[in-house]
Amino acid sequence: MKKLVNAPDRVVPDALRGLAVAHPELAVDLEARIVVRRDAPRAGKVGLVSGGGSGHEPLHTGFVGFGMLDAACPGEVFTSPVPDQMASATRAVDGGAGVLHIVKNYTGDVLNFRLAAELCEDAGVEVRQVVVDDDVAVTDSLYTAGRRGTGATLFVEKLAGALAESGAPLDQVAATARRVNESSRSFGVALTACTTPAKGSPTFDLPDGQLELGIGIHGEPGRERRAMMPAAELAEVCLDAVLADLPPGGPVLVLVNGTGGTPLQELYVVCAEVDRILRRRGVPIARCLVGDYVTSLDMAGCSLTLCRTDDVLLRLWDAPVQTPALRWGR
Amino acid sequence: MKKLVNAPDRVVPDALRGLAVAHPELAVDLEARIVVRRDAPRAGKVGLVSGGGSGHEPLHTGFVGFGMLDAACPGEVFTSPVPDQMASATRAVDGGAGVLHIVKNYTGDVLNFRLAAELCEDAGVEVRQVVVDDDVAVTDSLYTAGRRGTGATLFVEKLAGALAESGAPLDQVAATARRVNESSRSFGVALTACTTPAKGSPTFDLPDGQLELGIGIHGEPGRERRAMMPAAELAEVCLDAVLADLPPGGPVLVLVNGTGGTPLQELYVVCAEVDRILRRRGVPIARCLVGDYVTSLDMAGCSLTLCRTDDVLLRLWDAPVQTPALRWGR
Amino acid sequence: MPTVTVLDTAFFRHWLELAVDAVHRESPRLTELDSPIGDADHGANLDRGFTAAALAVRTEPPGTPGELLVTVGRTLVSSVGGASGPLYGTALRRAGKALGDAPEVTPPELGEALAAAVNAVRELGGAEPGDKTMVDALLPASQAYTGALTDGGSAREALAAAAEAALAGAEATVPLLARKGRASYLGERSIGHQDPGATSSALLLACLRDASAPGAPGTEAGPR
Amino acid sequence: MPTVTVLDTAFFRHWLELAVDAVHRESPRLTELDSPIGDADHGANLDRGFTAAALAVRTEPPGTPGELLVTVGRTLVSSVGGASGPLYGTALRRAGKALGDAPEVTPPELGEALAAAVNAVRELGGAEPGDKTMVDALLPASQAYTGALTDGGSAREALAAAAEAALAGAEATVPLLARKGRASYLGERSIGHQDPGATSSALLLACLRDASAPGAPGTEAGPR
Ligand SMILES: Nc1ncnc2c1ncn2[C@@H]1O[C@H](COP(=O)(O)OP(=O)(O)O)[C@@H](O)[C@H]1O
Ligand SMILES: Nc1ncnc2c1ncn2[C@@H]1O[C@H](COP(=O)(O)OP(=O)(O)O)[C@@H](O)[C@H]1O
Ligand SMILES: [Mg+2]
Ligand SMILES: [Mg+2]
Ligand SMILES: [Mg+2]
Ligand SMILES: [Mg+2]
Repeated sequence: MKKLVNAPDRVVPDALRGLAVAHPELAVDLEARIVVRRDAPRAGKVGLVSGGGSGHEPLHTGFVGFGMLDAACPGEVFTSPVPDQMASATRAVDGGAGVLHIVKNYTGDVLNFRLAAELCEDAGVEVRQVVVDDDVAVTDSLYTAGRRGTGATLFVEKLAGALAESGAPLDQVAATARRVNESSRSFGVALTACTTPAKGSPTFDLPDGQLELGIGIHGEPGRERRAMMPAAELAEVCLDAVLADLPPGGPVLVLVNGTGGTPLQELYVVCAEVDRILRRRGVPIARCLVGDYVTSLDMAGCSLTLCRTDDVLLRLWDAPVQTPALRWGR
Repeated sequence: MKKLVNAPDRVVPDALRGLAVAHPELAVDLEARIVVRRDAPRAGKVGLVSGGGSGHEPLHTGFVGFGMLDAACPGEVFTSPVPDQMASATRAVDGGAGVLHIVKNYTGDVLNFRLAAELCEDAGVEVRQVVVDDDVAVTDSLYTAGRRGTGATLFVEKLAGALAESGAPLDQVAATARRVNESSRSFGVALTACTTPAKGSPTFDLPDGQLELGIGIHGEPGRERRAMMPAAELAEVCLDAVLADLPPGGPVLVLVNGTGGTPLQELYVVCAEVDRILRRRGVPIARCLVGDYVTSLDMAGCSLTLCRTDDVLLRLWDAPVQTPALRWGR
Repeated sequence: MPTVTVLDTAFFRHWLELAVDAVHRESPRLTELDSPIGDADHGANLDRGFTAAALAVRTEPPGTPGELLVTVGRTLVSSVGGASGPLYGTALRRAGKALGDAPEVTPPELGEALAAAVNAVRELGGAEPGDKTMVDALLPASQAYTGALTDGGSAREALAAAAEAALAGAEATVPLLARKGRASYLGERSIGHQDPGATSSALLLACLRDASAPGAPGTEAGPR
Repeated sequence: MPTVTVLDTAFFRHWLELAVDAVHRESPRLTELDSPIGDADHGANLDRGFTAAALAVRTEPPGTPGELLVTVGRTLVSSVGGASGPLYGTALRRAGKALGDAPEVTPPELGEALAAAVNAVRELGGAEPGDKTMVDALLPASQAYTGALTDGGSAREALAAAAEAALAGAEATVPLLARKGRASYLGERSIGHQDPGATSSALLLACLRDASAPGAPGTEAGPR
């Protein structure tokens, strides 16, 4: 295994120490395993807490700061954090206006956040939870765990974060978070599998010349295997899947997301094709974000997320944000 | 070859199209192959132009914008751009106060920029050039092409860019750029070789369990091969090399740079070790940047750059910057 | 052979010791099972959790079987994460609560605790039998235990039946199509693989059986 | 065999055609040579440059040998990039300038152009003979050419001597330690590999020799 680490079971705490060095503006609590804004709790402001397995950096720790999350709870690599982390984070950011939990739809995340909510309510903190489930590669039915939460998490955190920063009440922030999730869909593709520090070898075999469509963000195998194709064709396949479930209507936010092992250059190539295809389909791109935001360790590949937007959401998007991974306006 | 591309010889123009989609605030001239600030030329402001082979994204195109570069010239993958690009860029950003070329010390870059300077001077534009050569893996002697330019380029572009933004004259901007370069040293390590689109296979063989020390940014082999080691030990090796050539004295800017195929999580692990070692050696970290900034396509690995700093340079570092890859203060 | 009629704290502590060892030993296999239809962490998750539980029980030795199970459950919840942490943790907490604060537990009471554990998993996770989850090992185990007692079997015999049913249940998940948890994303591709959670459930029940072996601590014939 | 005494634009255009083909054909090998001690692009670089040069010469046909070489040089400079673009480009521009605007070139004049090319490379790149660069092929070639003429050889004989000296020079770079360009970073590890630039120089000189083959266009005996 070739990784810049000390030992598999030290990766998460070691990385948190590094985060603290690079971002003294964040309070990194190694004991409680939470990352919190230094100015939290802010009286009267709705707190935003998210979290999930590590290995998706910058998600979520890189999105803590002004205009986005108030706290993040990183779990072990690809493993949901535990309720104690979420409860600590919630207590740390509650300014009396309640706290919104942003939960990606994985059984582990959902269950642990559910137990955390009980703990928080026992402690008298008002909590709402919004579950993000944007990945169209998974059928959303009674007979699955439902669609997975992937790239839309960034949109939910940014837009709900901006609204919370403006002083909106808990129910309104939660409603907007839900609306953003419902307006978003994603589809991902892997060129290589990823290697978790614990396992030390790729989580699945992907032969040369093949790619995996409908991939998750935890190194799970995808929906279908296909022969390698040019970026133009691949973008078409991904957008077809997304748009089948999110009929276009007005402008969109676009996230061209790298999964960790793909050069930025290639993401721009994909972005150019996405633009070409959306133009042809008459879908205007309102804003477009290209980079590694929701990663899967060292996996090569990318995912596309579209979010149908309007003036209200666009204003929230453009509002100032100051986090390690997303920053503008201040 | 597994890449999100259409064809090897279309990578650079395709990626530039994508850059234009994601960053409408930049003027991307596909014909002239240059990326220019929309507000260029600004009368009385010294223009900053850099460029080099592509495949190091976000360097340099991602550093075009307020407070940093006025234009960038991307060459083919790992191939210096041609003088025509540099001359076009220089003309496009000259606001009458002259233009500074920031050149990484590679024979190709140096020669092409030299020819470009002749063209520019023929056209009546005053040009200064600063050559960045921070990589301690290469001996700087009469008998080599000299040290290579790597991570310090970011520091030079940011600090000289901030000074130029403040209205300083050409000679002062050039002097600061030179001072930043002289105050900076880098050392890089690769866990895997990279694959250029043109070659389609890794540029060298790096067996499992081995790493390459003193690597360049173009997939060139490094100085020495060693057995894999923990991040703590690796950081020690890199910092030893850097500090041997840059005796500590006061606070430093630190860049923990990913080479493209390494997860952010691992860079934070390295960052934690760098902090530990510098603390022990009594070198205070003034600012620390962690991420993929000067990459080598999909290479897994990292490089460390230190820049000795002072109040003047720190003020320039903290000054607002608004580019695709580096942004704060606005 | 002597009949087990009451089970005390030492019995459950012994179970925990066996479980800690077994989980650690089988951790690579559990993670391996979690690779084709999951995210390759089930073994590591449980290993972390049971190691933490052993520490918790050593640090503050519980006075009753119920307290011990609650402590283990709470520790799993706060150290495992993932899907299995809340599920196993809540299951053991509920089992412990079902036992109340009695210093000793009768075989039928253990049956009620097992049933409470299964119900907790079903309630929290929403899985039906046949959904290819730990329920497919836990439910038949609980039923076999109660059935064996009803048929006049000893606690030891009932625990042996439970362990056997759990193992059969785990093995029977192979042909199933997953409907809950991470494996459900794979749809048809989940068929043909044994569920890691059902496998670890069978392992934990085998430890319960082994804890009741003749001469084991906490059983009637064992050291007090 | 007829002696070549003057070389006109058609001769140089023929050389260019041969060079375009040869560079395209040998491009993989040049890139391969550039892998262990470089960045694996020398073949692609030259291929791009000579393709562009052919187009430039077709689009605006030059009227004199000097103009042709200047056009080719300028096109290489503005299409190749890397180290070889400015070096070969400037070399050919200077060679073209040395020829002035004469419609025909004598063998000694070609010798002066070759010398001008070599000097341009040395001036711009600062490489000494033995530094493991294209200079190690170009300098002996230029010297062999002049020497052969001085010894009373024909232009064709002199070009053959030049091509041979270039090839020998390129092959002699194998044991050298690189002191200029990208290969110099490798220090001792650069030893044992043939320099890609010296190899392409030998290739371009072989094309010049082949362009002077009996009956080739632009030579005395060839079509006018
Ligand atoms: N909804 C559910 N109900 C019951 N058991 C479940 C459910 N979801 C998952 N499981 C069990 O959890 C196991 C996976 O546990 P683990 O790998 O530790 O968590 P994760 O899936 O979060 O990585 C599965 O094999 C399955 O038996
Ligand atoms: N300073 C120099 N003087 C002469 N020739 C040089 C010099 N530097 C490099 N070269 C030649 O250029 C060749 C490499 O060309 P190329 O691969 O196209 O450029 P780059 O090294 O920029 O990738 C080397 O093999 C060498 O012959
Ligand atoms: Mg997991
Ligand atoms: Mg090159
Ligand atoms: Mg798992
Ligand atoms: Mg080269």
